Amino acid sequence: MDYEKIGLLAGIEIHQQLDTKEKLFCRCPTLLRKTEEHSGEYHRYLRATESEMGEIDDAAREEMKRERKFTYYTYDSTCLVENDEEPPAPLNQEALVLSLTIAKMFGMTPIEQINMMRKLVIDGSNTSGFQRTALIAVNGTLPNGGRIETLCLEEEAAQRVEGEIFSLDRLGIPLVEITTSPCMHTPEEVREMAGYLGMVLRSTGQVKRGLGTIRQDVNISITGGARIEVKGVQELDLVADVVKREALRQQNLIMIRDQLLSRGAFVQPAPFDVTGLFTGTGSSILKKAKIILAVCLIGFSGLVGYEIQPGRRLGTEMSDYAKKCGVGGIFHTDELPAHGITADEVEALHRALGTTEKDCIVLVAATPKQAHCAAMQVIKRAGFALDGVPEETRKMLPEGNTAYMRPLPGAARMYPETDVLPVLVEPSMWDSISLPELLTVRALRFSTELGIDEGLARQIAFSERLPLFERAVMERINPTLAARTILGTLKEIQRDGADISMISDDRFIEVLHAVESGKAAKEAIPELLRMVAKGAGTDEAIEKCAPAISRDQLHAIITKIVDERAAFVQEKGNAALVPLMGVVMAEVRGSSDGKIVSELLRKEIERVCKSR
Amino acid sequence: MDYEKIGLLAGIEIHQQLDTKEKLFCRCPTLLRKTEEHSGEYHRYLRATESEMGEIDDAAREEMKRERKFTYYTYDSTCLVENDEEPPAPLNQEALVLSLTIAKMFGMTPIEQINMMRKLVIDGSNTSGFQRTALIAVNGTLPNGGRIETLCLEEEAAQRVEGEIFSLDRLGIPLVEITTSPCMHTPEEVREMAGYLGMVLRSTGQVKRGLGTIRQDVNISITGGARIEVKGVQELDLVADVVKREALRQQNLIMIRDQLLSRGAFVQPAPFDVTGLFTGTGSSILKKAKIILAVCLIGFSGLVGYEIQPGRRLGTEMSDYAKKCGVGGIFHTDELPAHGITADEVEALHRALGTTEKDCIVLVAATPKQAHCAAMQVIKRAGFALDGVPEETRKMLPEGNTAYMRPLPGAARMYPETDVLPVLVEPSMWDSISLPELLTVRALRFSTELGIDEGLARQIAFSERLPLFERAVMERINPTLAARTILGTLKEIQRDGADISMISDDRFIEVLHAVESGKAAKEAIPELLRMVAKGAGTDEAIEKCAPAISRDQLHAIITKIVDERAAFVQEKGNAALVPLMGVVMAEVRGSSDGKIVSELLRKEIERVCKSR
Amino acid sequence: MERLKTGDRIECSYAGTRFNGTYITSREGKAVIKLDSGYNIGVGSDTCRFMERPDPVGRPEISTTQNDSLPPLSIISTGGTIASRIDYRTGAVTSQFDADDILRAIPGLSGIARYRTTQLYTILSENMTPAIWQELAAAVYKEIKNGATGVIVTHGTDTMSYSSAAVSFMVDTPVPVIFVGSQRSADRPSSDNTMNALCSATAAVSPLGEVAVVMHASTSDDRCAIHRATRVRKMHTSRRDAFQSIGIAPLGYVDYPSLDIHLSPGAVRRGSREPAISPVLDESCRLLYFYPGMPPSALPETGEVHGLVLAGTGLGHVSTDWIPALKTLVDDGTIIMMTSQCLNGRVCDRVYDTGRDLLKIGVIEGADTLPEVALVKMMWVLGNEKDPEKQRLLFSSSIKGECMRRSLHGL
Amino acid sequence: MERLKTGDRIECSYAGTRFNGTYITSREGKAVIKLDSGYNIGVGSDTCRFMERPDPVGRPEISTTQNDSLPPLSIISTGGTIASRIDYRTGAVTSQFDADDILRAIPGLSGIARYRTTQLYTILSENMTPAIWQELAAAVYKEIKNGATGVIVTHGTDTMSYSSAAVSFMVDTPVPVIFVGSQRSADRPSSDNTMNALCSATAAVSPLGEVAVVMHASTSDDRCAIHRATRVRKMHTSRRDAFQSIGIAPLGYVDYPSLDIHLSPGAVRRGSREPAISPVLDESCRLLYFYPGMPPSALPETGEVHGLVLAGTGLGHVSTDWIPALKTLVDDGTIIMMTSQCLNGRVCDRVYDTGRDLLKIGVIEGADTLPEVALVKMMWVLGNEKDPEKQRLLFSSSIKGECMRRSLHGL
Repeated sequence: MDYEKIGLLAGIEIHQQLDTKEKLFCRCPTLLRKTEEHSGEYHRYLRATESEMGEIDDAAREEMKRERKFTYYTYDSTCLVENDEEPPAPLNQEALVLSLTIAKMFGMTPIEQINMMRKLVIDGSNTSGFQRTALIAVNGTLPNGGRIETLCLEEEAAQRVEGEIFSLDRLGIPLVEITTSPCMHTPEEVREMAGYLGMVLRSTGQVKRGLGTIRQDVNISITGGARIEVKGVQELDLVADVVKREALRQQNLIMIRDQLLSRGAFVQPAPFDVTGLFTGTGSSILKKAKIILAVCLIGFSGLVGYEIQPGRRLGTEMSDYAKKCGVGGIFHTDELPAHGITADEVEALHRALGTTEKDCIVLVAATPKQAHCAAMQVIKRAGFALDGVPEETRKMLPEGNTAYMRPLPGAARMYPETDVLPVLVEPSMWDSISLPELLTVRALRFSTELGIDEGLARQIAFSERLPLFERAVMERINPTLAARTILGTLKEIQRDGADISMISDDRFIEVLHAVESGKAAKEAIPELLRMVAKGAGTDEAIEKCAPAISRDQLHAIITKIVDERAAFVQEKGNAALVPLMGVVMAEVRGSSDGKIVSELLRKEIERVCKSR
Repeated sequence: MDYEKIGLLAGIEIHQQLDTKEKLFCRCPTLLRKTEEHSGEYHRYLRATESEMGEIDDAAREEMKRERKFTYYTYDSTCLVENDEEPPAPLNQEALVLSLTIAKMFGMTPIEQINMMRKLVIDGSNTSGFQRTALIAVNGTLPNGGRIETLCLEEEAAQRVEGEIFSLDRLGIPLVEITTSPCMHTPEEVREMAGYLGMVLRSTGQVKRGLGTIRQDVNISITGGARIEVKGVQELDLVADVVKREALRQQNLIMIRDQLLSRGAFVQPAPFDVTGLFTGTGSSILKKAKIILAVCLIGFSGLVGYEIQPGRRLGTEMSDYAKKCGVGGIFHTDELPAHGITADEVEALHRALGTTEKDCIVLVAATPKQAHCAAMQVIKRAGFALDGVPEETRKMLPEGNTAYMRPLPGAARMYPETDVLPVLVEPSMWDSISLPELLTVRALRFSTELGIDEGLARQIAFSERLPLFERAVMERINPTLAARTILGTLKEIQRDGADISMISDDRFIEVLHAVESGKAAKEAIPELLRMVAKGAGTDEAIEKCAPAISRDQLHAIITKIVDERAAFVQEKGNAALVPLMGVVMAEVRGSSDGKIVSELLRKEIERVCKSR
Repeated sequence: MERLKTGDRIECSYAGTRFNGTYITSREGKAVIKLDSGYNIGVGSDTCRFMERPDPVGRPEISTTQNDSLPPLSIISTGGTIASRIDYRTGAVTSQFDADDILRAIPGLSGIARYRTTQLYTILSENMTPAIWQELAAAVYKEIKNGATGVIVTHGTDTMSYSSAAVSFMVDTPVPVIFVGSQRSADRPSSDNTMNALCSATAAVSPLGEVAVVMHASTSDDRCAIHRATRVRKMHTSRRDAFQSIGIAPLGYVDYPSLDIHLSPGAVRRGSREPAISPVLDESCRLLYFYPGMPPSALPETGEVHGLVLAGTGLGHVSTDWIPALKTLVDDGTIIMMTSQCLNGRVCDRVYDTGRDLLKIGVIEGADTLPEVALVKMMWVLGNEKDPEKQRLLFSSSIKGECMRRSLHGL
Repeated sequence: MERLKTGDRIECSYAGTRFNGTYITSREGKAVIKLDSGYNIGVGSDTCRFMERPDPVGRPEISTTQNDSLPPLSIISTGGTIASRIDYRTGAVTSQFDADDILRAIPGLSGIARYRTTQLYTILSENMTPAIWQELAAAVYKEIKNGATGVIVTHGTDTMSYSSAAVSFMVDTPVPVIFVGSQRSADRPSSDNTMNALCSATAAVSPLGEVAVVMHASTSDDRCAIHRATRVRKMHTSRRDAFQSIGIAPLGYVDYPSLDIHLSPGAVRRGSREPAISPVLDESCRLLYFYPGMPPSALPETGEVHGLVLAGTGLGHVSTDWIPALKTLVDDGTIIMMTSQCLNGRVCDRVYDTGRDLLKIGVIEGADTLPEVALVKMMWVLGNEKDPEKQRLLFSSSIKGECMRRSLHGL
């Protein structure tokens, strides 16, 4: 597809957790916990405050007034601040400096005086009912020439355990939010820039790693379409697919709009109660329903069933809207007869409603309240089809498709967090921030300076275990051995069930030293690490899986090898030492110290040579 | 038996709970509770304080040092004072005045300045480890010419629920302790004086009634015997029996002593281990025992099995001593062969120990520690038999027999309760105390002034419901009706399962008024009270079990009665009113108001007279 | 250039870009502006250019109705806010008080009663004074006389227990007088204001008949406790359940959201007292907290105050050094009452020497009265009773449940 | 007639009878005599006739032995009694202190350690002063330097938490320094002295390495709590479990009677600090408890004190009226720290106007430090550090666990 032609514009919003010692507004560790470790729980209701109500209609107002009961899990690593029972502590300096460092890496300009805001969030993920967030810096640049608009420092929300239960361990972990302008024009460019942003963040060495620690939202529009925000694209590899499929969806919706307009299509503004038509139906769903409502989409026939993304139709979009009212889904005549609804019933429906085959009828079957709500949602979404692409927040589906989530948020409802004093970013402080080496630069350096394979260099540079690698190199361990052990062996034994979190950096380095000094064979590394993971000391592990050979045994082995190669030895004299060393070491599988082997071997060679 | 001849001397110690509003040293009600109502529990250890230890032997010291764990039940009607967690409040004035009143009734002299003492009690029944007690008055007189030595005001102990569990509701209820001199000479005199003491106490109208609220201890000795204190004789009727049987026991013990001395009997000072002799025994108890010890009582044969009280022998006394060590009992050769022990085994025993048939051997079978302890106790008690009657505290058994409880207490360990300030008994206060009418005097007055049967008068005067009776009389209800209903009817319906505690005094009086005014028949009283006990109002009860007759029905009844007796009526004229009134009232069973009946009857009589 | 005012639309040139926004204020030398994204930033004021001054935005009018068939409640505000409004345009939070505001903010209230509101004061509760307590008592009394089924007093939490105790002593009430506040400000969705308000209204129409404080019973939004005004104390700086009954169980609870109410048998019932007011307070009273080494010179001078409450150690002690100075004060007519800084438990000066000395010189034992409540009680007793003997009698008895004859088990 | 002395045998004629007894004392005009039955009575002294003056009764000698293989503990007594003896002849209770006395009274102690005892003071704890704290700190330090495995300080409970906090600030200890007392006097069988003593000895030989208070954890005799000296407060006048850790869980527990010890991960371990002592205290510090309407004149005069701890309301407030006077004090060099009379929770003066005003004039936030501990800390900081900047740093950080970076959940 020619994305330039369709006018693809995309931007990225990245949320990255920072790996600080303490949380943003309290002195708790930024530690994720297992929910079964929770020390207690409490529950709360959140209420939209009165000002929220002014501008919106009664139904929505009613909805927002509805109190929702949320349960929160506490831990011995959370405190009264997470509980919304204590004013926030002053802004975490470590997090501030780190976010400013990131801003500086992107060439951004810091805000002179940082003002902390409260952004209302009443989905339960913030115990206070708001998220604290501050604009830290503006106007950075991307390698593609695009612009980074803003960098905000925020507190992470609580993690949903299930239903309305939240876990407080994550709440308050510092988070930077980086928002680019819609400066990307192809799916590949989006992927590339997302990757770049992530790389820069990881270059600080102070961001959280692992699932859920970085989240990408992508904004997408095409000419004639509308801005769509796709939330929570966690895997970088799917970014391009998401963009592609969204562009496709917008194209198809525009095509459908054009068709509808040319047909003079319209939407009947209210649903009809057709419960009576289905008293004898074979459809179990309709039979069970308290009420069946029909929405008439005049001139829509065929388009509701039109595929707009692989496997998704305009009808699916309507269904997504309807589901917000708690119904399981909808039926529409583009897909009928089916699901136990007969052609006769469809015909009777048309007859009763005075519609024809050119029209599409959508059926909603549920309780009266739900059905009415769902029918109105269908009418709403059908109306949007006449305008083309509605602005929406959408969630990603597994294959890169997206589904309706909620309308685009209006202006964020923010007001100052008065419990946190504003922070001046003094020029001297800004100037004193030193920039970390980019991981890409580091990878290049590894490959040139340490002479390791380029791919391996990049892999280790981008690895979470980079600090361990750098320590190994500092301690003069062979860089390739270190990198391969870190990237390969550790993963391998983990796959086999070893708990590699039990292998401390000290132990890991000791094992590599043992190999390098010949106290253990390279081949023994997986077994040694496995034993260390089970709690063994390094020496103990070597003792057990590669037990030292006694001097007598070693002597016997060497004698045998030398005797077997007597001719060669006699020929080469001392020059036979190095080749035979290899043979002996292979035999003792690293269970003997190289020095001793060499000493004994030298003597045996002398013996054989003398015996000539 | 000629008690004068054997030199019987007895004294009484009476403990009577006072029915004050609040407890002696806190402001809790003096309310006994059901243990299942307890609001909480806690546990404590009590320790003998160091000074306790000075004078006694190591074994006893060890015993006293042993910490015992006591559990206490709290109630919403107990407080921190009972918990030994708050200093005592000042002495309850109501209790003080009441105890002084009692003292005055006995002609005692009050102590000028009352000093509260702490008397050590470490059996767990006092949370503090001591009982607060004060000597209030001394030197009173009894009708038999004997002397009341002292009257003390004390706090009641906590009630044992079971084992080492105590209930705090009773702790702290005021208690008077009245101690007579050993001034009684026959069992009947003891019973009489005990009865007198109780009567005087009840004459105040302010002492607790019911099981456990009064406890009598009796001190008994005969010439050549020893002072025995029998604890907790709760029923007055048993007092005389207890005295009789104790006198008998002392006589028999003196006889046994004389026999033993004439035989030159003695006790082997240590037990023998005879476990080996019984390896093949048929006695299941001996077979199970870890060790079997034998105590040799030289020259005791026949006397250990001698009956000293009906069903109790010297051996029983030894057994009581042994049981303190936790063993189930003992065997002695006076009762063997028996219990699976054969004559051969007894013979073997004698042979092994070098004893003969003139001697008695006591066997103890248990764990080594218990068996040794028990054997030493048997040796101790056997030794006492050579001296006659040991001084003991004994507990009463159901039939009036007694069993060993513990040695007589030494001097009470008392020291001042410094948290309670001394109280001066001013002469003016003492003088202002007016004496209540004795119940005996009151009974006499009832019979003479109210003209009720002497027995009934005495019964009602001594009844707990005396105040109710006096109120009924005040309200001009027939005294005999009131007394009989209180003493008879109430008990009767209670026996049938009615909860008479639900019948308030007001309701009771209402019912009697209804009967007196003819609104209900006397015969309806039990049924009316039963209904009131179930929660009915008086009118409601009358309505239901003796429903009012309508004026028409009443008219019909009266017409019928008058017509049937037309001749009589015509003869007597208005003079027929009174006799016929009785006839009608009997017919309507009190379901109609007498006034109305009389009015209607008068008219009917006139009618019949006129019709002549 | 025009001097910028809050709400002015401006354009800001910063970091090579132009932002549109709203001028908020000047703070520590920076112009604080609210960007259209909602974020506030502080920048040099020279970067801002005035664009226009918008007309003030009228607040949306949503009328509320009161149900005349419901019992009448009076709400008296002293500064504690039940409701507040955020102006997202400027970020300003303003507290709201008239009945319409409250019912709009907490619609559930309209189902419980109809309301009459009086805004008596708008002050932080640390600025309360005995004089204000007196005016508050008069206002409460007026509402009772006017037939209110109950009175709700909204109050800052800092000194709410002092004020509620003061009103409790001054006013004899046959109806519930409920003090309520919130520990988390009303502008936040998590505020405890809604639940506390609904529970206090429920308590105010209940069979209760005394002055009480109604606040969260736990950190969860599950129920409010009803505390006797003279036995309650703020025991945490920031938790929702900061208010705790000391030495007694709460008078009852209101479950949330069911609003089921449970009163303990010990709670005074509606109608138990005739309405009356004794609003005099003698402000010449002081509360002094003793600590080891505190010099006797820290005591007021002779004649400086009429009454002195000591918060002594343990069972009610101060240093032996203080005895002569205290004796002088007592001899010269100062009333001195001993309470304990332990807060829980009962003063008993009969047990130790120091205590006996204190009793000997005429210091009054405060039983288990809380030190702060003892101060308020002293102001009231000295204000309303001049006979020293009767004063002593009042001090040693419970006037409004402030001291108890029995110490219950709980700590 | 000879003047009667305590212990004299007398004969008393009363109520027409003669009683034998022992003369005890004269009290309120009456001769108090102990009858042979054990009861004391107060009667007119004219009723008593001297009989004889018995030789003083020697106390039974029961020797105790110490086990040299056990670790050495030092016990320093300041007046809290571990053991006491009752003379039933006269009813007198005397407190006992030497090692023999203690081991005889509480034999279980001899199985835990061997003991060296020092009787430093015999005073009621309300008479403690900062000067005595300093001597106590020196004595504790001396025992540590002399190789004690742990130090036990017996102390009256009234001000034990003040003294333990003071020693905690003054002494760096590698070994446990355990303060212990009893709420029920040692002469009664129910006294908590035995259990508290055994548990404190257990704590004193444990892996703990800080100053702590060991007292009953509940009303039951089931375990003692080990409280950090700087986070403990006496919270009840008379209960056994009066001592409570505020804002943190106890450092651990000692089960009774098993004497199993459980230390929390947060407890400082034995050997964590080198022994050191900084025993200077600036006594010119005052603690002032604020209440509504308290006049600014209640503040010390300028220059009167070097340091002032305020126990403010809620998050740390005083009346706005106070701000100018406080500013004058601060400007003239008085160090002022704000704590909260709520006791639980953290001071935060950033939230409300009054608080921000206080911060602006230079009042220091006391975080969650207890008011009493803040007073002791202020004496110590002003005594040992003269540089105002460093003083501020010390105030805002935790020296001996007195203030915490995180507020845990419990109330």
